[in-house]
Amino acid sequence: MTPEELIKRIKERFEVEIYTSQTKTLHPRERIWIEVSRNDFKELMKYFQEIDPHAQFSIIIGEDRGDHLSATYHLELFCENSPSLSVAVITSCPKEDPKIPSLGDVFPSSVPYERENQEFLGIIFEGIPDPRRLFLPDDFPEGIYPLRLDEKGITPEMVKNAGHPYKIKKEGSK
Amino acid sequence: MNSRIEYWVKIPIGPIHPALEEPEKFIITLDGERIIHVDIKLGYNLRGLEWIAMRRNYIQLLYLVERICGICSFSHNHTYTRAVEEMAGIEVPERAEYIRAIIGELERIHSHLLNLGVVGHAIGYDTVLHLSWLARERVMDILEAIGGNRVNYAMNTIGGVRRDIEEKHKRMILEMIRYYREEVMPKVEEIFLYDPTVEARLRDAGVIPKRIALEYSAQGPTARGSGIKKDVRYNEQLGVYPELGIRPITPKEFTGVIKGDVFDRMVVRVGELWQSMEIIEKAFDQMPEDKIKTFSKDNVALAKLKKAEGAGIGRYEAPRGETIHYVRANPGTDGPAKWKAREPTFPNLFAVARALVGEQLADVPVAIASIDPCLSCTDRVAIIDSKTGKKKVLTEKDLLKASIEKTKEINPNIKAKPEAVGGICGGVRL
Amino acid sequence: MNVLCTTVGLIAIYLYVSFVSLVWDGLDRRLVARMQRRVGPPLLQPFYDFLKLVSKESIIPRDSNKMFEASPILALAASITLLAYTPIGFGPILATKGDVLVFIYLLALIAFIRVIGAVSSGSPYAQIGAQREVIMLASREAPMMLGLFAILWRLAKLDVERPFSLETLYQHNIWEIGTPLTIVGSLVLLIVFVFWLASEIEVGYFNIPEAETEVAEGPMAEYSGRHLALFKLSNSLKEYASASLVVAMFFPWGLSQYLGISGIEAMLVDLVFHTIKVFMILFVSMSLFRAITGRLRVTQAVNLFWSRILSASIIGAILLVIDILGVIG
Amino acid sequence: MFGYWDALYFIYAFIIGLLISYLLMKWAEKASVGTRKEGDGSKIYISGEDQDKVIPQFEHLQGYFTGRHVMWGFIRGINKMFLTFRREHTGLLTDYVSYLLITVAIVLGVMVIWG
Repeated sequence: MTPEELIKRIKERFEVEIYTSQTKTLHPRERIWIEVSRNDFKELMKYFQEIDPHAQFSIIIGEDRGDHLSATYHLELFCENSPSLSVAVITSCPKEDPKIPSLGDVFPSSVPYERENQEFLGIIFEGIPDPRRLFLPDDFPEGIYPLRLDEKGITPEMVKNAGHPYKIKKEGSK
Repeated sequence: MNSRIEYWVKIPIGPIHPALEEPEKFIITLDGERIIHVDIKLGYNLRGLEWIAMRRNYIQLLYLVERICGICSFSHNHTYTRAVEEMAGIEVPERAEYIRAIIGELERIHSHLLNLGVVGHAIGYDTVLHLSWLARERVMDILEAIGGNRVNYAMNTIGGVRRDIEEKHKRMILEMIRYYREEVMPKVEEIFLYDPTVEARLRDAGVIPKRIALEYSAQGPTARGSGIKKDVRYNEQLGVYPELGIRPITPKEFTGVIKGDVFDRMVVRVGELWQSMEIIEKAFDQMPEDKIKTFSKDNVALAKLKKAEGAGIGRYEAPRGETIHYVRANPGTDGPAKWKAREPTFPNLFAVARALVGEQLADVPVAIASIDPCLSCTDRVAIIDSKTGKKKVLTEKDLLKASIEKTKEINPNIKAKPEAVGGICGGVRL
Repeated sequence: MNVLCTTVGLIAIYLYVSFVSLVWDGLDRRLVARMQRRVGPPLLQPFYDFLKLVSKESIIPRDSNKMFEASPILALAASITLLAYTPIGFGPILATKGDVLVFIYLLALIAFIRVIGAVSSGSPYAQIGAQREVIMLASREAPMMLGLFAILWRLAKLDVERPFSLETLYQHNIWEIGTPLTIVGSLVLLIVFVFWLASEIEVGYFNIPEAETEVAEGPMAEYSGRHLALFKLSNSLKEYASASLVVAMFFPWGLSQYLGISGIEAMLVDLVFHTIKVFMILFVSMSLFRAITGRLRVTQAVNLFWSRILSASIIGAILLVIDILGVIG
Repeated sequence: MFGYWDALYFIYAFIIGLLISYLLMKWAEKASVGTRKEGDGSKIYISGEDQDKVIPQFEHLQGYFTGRHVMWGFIRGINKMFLTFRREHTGLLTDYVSYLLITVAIVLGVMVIWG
């Protein structure tokens, strides 16, 4: 399946914004970026699995984009072909209601990434089978999400020795 | 969980355990020695790289990314530069692509030889460990000669590579390939294809069937050992790899069967050693004379990147599997708004944890070693160590103070007064 | 007089064997290092290790009970007693009718004391190690006892004064019977005993209870300092004693009767020659075995013992039985 | 070689062994830095976890070891043999009688051959 066919098939079913990007390498590589609202999101992901039952889920990139939180899901379709299809699905949620449906029942491999984003960005994945913390220690304060850029993130007094390499003060020096 | 679980033995493997090279925790529930359930807890090696990345520019980030991990330092670096190049639409000279391929394959050789030894050690076969690491020294020497370091050779830069491969390097590498072909590989094949101990321990241990591998999206040799023909260099048509005749290696070509066990994963690694050597030789034959980087100076690259917009995804087949880096530009500044990395160990760990259910305790170290875990890659995200209630952040000085106190408590007679050096924290120079 | 003689002899043998077995440990580490293309530690490294361990602080886990501290002493005591029943170039000091039972008993006792110490430590890894040790013990004893008894029984038919004594091994040996059946049977049993020896000292295939990467040294997980030192010494003694048994069974020849000397000198010469033979059998069963094999799973090892080695042992025993009963020919 | 053995000699040798190892231990105790029985160092090794804290999922760590696991590897290792034996234990009287008859026949046969 070519990227064009895939875009056509998705456009038939969903109202989404799709654009492609291309690398300037010897073998140009097309990547499909799909922006979808969180209501259609799960249906779209299920549709991907219909298209290719062996679709490979790779990563969730959670981001704090100022006024809203976004999550980019990267999928690889037809992973045994050359070239395979590389699809990035972007969905977003407002900060006051940070909820995105969980993909635990569609792609079981997404659960660890959801746990990761849940603790780092405070996105709540609805219906996640295993909501425990994965990376952060169990005694990390609740309600602080390290990768948030707003007041819920790390405050400056929590950070030491993680600044610029040349700004470490030596003992005794002012 | 039902109430019966109370009577089963639970064993923590990790964070500090001889089976693991790096800290992480496997919580293993045992019935006798049969594993009933495996749970994973990560994050003992958190360094907050993503957070740090928001405060770095693209060139500084290059070094930070390289220091995610020592073994696959080239892979992370390479993937990151590809993500940035895709984001900004930068073209890479063809010679640079060939040099990247050569260094990448050299790194693959050293990583696979390392893993062969580690698996040998995990089954108590220390001779394999010592001999394969002895063989690995040769490629480490080459990498040191080219990049100046045994690890973290800093070959990549945005839009090309930093150093050219000269004629003397070429001679050394070809000599090394001859040595590996004639002296090392026959022994490696003898051990990993025919040795009775290896066969007894690795066959039918930690089986990841193809269905589970697809479901958990296993990567790299773990997926190929289960029979999935997945190799990012091939799927993605990365760089010049299609010209070099890349194809995914599955154990079928060597043993004729695919079981998805530890043995198959090791067979894939042995096959990839052969393939890497072929690729390097082909790359030397086809390499054109050209410049090696697009931008002569780093600040030129930064000036170009300041104008970049959008996002880029870089993918590369590291020795352990697919590495993905994501970079989103912050137009007008010289640093990215977001950088995020995903390393192959992360999905592989969950796949292997699933596969361990029903196996024996004795299979745990070898199954973990067989995915070649790189946990410092996996735990790259958070920042601080904080205690409940009051926030308390431990700096290097605090840690030093705590350790001095502890030493004093243990032995009050010690007089030495260590001082804070500053800078090094959890493997990353901050 | 007799008691004094025994005491002095026992202490002298203890001192000699602890020196020699620690030297062997150093030699073994160097030999294996050479096989693995390493330089290896100095020859006297086990002595340095022992002294270093003795000088270090010993940590007693607070969950442990009294047996944790007592078991190193008991293990070493059992090993020393074992030396009194070990054939070392000449018959054991306390040789008598049926002392082979005491020998086997003491070997098992040492393993059991290790198990008790491990279980008393309160560490989950030590407990898994202990459980593996028990399993290995239960598996390796059956083929070994069958083989040993078959050989002694065959020798007892040759008109000896104290049947089922380890001293018998020096009066007659299994090769001098010379019939093809005994030779074949003894060769089979020799293989059985090489495997048994490897499992007794837990190397190679049978490094299961102390699997470093799996259960963090198993029974020894919580031991440190002088307690560990005593265990190490006891293990070295046991290693020497079990190898001595194999040597006495299959290679009992001494040098003294060829040199025509007798008395104390003859014993000394035999002891030294015996030590060399012990080193050789340990080289095969320990160093070589360690260098060319890895560890098996515990089920595989049990299966190996019960299906292969036990049947080899049975075959060897049957060959000896057929030879003496003369069913064929 | 040296003497005659009876149970007393065994006990005597064992006492000598005990004495030697006890003296060795005493000497070692004097020569060493000391013994530590309390403090953080005396916690057992649980893969780097702190025994005092509640480790998630290990709330029942104390006293969880039960005897029924001890022979697991043994039973599993000779599973095939075990299954064979169990298959023969059918519980039918005729089967047991036939085993008895076969055994008797073999014994008789042996006796007849050797006269």
